[in-house]
Amino acid sequence: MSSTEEYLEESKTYPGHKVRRPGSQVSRWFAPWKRGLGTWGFVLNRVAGLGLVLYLFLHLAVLSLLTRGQEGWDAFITLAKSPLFLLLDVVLLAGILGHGLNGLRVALIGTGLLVRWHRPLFIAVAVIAVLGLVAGALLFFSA
Amino acid sequence: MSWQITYKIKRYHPDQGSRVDTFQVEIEPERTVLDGIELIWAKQDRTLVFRHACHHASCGSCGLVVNGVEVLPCIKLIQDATTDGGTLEVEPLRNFPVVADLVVDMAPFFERMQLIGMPIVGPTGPLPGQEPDEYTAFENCIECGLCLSACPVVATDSKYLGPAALAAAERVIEVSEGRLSDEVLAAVDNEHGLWRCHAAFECSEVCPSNVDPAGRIMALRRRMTFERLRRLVGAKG
Amino acid sequence: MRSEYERRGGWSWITQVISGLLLIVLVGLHMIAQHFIVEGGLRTYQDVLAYVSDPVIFTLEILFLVVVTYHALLGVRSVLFDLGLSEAQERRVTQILVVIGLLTIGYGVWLSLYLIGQA
Amino acid sequence: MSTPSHNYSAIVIGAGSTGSAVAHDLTLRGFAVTVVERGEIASGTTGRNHCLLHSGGRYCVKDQESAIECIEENMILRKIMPDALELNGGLFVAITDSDMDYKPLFLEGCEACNIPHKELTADEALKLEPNLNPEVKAAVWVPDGVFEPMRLCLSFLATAKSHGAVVRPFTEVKGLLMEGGRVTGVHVWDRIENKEFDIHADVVINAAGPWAEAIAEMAGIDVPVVPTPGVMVSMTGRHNQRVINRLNKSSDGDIVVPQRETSIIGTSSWKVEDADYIEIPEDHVRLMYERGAEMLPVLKSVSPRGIFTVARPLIGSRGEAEGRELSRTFKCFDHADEGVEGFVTISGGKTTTSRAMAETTVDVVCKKFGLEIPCTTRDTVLLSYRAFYTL
Repeated sequence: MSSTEEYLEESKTYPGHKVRRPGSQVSRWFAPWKRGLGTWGFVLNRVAGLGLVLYLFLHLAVLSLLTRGQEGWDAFITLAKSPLFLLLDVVLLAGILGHGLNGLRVALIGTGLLVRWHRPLFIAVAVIAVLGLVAGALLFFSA
Repeated sequence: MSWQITYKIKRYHPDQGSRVDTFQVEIEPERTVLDGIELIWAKQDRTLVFRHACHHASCGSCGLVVNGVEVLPCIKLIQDATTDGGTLEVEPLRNFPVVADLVVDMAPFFERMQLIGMPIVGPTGPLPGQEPDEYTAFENCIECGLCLSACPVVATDSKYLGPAALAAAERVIEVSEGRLSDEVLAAVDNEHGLWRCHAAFECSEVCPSNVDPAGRIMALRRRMTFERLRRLVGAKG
Repeated sequence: MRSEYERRGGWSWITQVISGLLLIVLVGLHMIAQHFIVEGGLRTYQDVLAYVSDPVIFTLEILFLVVVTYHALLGVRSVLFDLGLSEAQERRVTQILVVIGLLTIGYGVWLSLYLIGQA
Repeated sequence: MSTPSHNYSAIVIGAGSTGSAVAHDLTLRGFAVTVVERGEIASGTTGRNHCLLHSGGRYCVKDQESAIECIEENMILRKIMPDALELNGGLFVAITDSDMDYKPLFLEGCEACNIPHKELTADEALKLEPNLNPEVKAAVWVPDGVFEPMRLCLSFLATAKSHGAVVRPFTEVKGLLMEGGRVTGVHVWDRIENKEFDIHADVVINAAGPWAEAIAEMAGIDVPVVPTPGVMVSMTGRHNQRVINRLNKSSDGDIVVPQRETSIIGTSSWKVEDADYIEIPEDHVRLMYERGAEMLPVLKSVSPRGIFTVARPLIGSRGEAEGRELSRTFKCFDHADEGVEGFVTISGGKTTTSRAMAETTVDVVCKKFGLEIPCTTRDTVLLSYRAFYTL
């Protein structure tokens, strides 16, 4: 799927020569280095989005413990209170804040409403997300 | 006073595969990255192939990736690209078929531009303070392909129409007051047309001509979104 | 009057935006509800059963499930379409994702109803 | 229009404006054409030119032959190349008393060369071009225009390709194939594959611009081409809509050509031996700023976006006239005159007159084969440059 498949084909512009087709470069979805804020937004949305999909199905799978009644649920609650799980909750919150706020930004620029503001909006998204994350983390660990 | 610059140029020949060649160049900092490449060709290595013509960002043929970012080397001064003793890593544009060394085949790009059919000369406004008059000017888009090279979606989806063609479509709408042929609309208002863009804005970042393809794609998207919503409401009412 | 041409892809983008906006509200409600509707959060099994049995909560959670599944799978579809698949592959992807989506929602509804039955 | 039937083949060396136009004309007159170009299309003189579609005004006082060629070709290109020209006209502006003294000579020259023109007062000129020096004393409007050099070549070549021509960029001529005082083809180095091979044809046309001399030498012929570079400075932003020329005899920095989002100041003139890489004289660049700003003072306050130079292929004996005095007209050499058959050189001229250069050249070629096929390039509308890539 993410192969960098390259093959040669006849060039129209340079008669008698074969050109090397560019391979698919999935790595560029995850390489914002040297790129603008827009790309950081794109990468953030993609990574967080895929992470949240993964979480969604994990979450639904874990909920199946409920069918086992009291014991299953208690086992889960014990696990959920462990520091590792609280840390995962923080990661989840980061994903939700990042994807949600940046999604709002994408909706605003994608409907052509605030196109010129895409850079300041990204900075606003980042600031609000970090503040939200700190607040959330404090809440999780104090509870 | 000249600077000492190291050029690391990605080479490719159909039979020999890829490699990186290093050249030491003595060049004035006010000359361009392209001048340095031409100097290498003239004095050091006649086998180096690269595209260039106008040397002033009009023909759009010389686009390259320099130190990881798309540039038109003909208007990138050495002093803006590196420092004395610095290194320039030069590669061909990404997402295009490579012919040899720094030469890419623009055919797939121009097929799409031809489909959209934006005339390269269009109306332009008068200068500030000037009487309104009929002026024409070459379009800002010089069809250099930097936007396609920089786009992370073009990097994986060869079916994506791409920033330049979509921006051209928006320009055609602007000039012709909303008229696009069905054939063009089918390509533009399409899963692999304007809806494929993920707003990374790289096209606008690297555009040497202020075309702002991303902004134009967003304008197209707004146009098509509200048109759909109007039709939906109209159909129900 | 306008001419007809094959329009594709617009509604998936528009509904992705709309579902995304809805999710900002629904995720908030989902998290707040679990922590504050039931005092002290869902700590015991009985808490959970009481929680889902509330008709408002039930409606809200099912709505959340439907919207989040739609948004998630449409997002996955978009990522897969970015790979430049063939049209046949694209149709297959859409079909598979629709099936996954229906199964997911079915599972969620079944689980909720099961828990209500336990209460 | 039916293609004239004969089986002659031709090789054109060089894909600048001359070579491209020659290839186009040859295909219309039934030749099987191969174009070999050592670099990319228009990567030599044509690409780096000033982009000025001459009205002839610049030459109408001292070089009327060139001026007449220019205005004729200007009017033809307007008809056959609709998509590569900006046609906003040009102004010749008088700033000093000396300029005003030149004005009657200029108007006389325009009359003599049939160049449409219109006298403007200083106020009228400033209204049209608000960035002009407010000291402007008078102006004359002429039908100057602007082209995009690479696309101009691509239009000719696209049309040639549609008539069967094969265009080979990155194919450098290393030698001419000779058989008993006759050129029968070229030995080329394919720079993409790094291979050498021969291409045969009935006639070889040398349209290599400033490199034409080196090509002719391969057949032991001396062609008097003087590589005469000029400096051009492309400024940030477009500050004029029309071409702005200094109303005086030609001098350094006497023109500012608006093109796309830039105004290009030009040009200067000196002679070089090697046209492959030309050092840019710093004093020429400073002169461009100074002289350009005399016409458009705004240019003092904007930064350059690119400085470039390239050699014009002027004809003349070395050491004789200074670059500026050399005529800008063109010359076609049938080397049968020097005892070498099957070999023709076209040199001099300007991009504006490339179609006429091609007509003359192909007339000479046809005559060599006893063919009487009229030239039709005046009325043949060219394909879009984009077709070069899609055909």
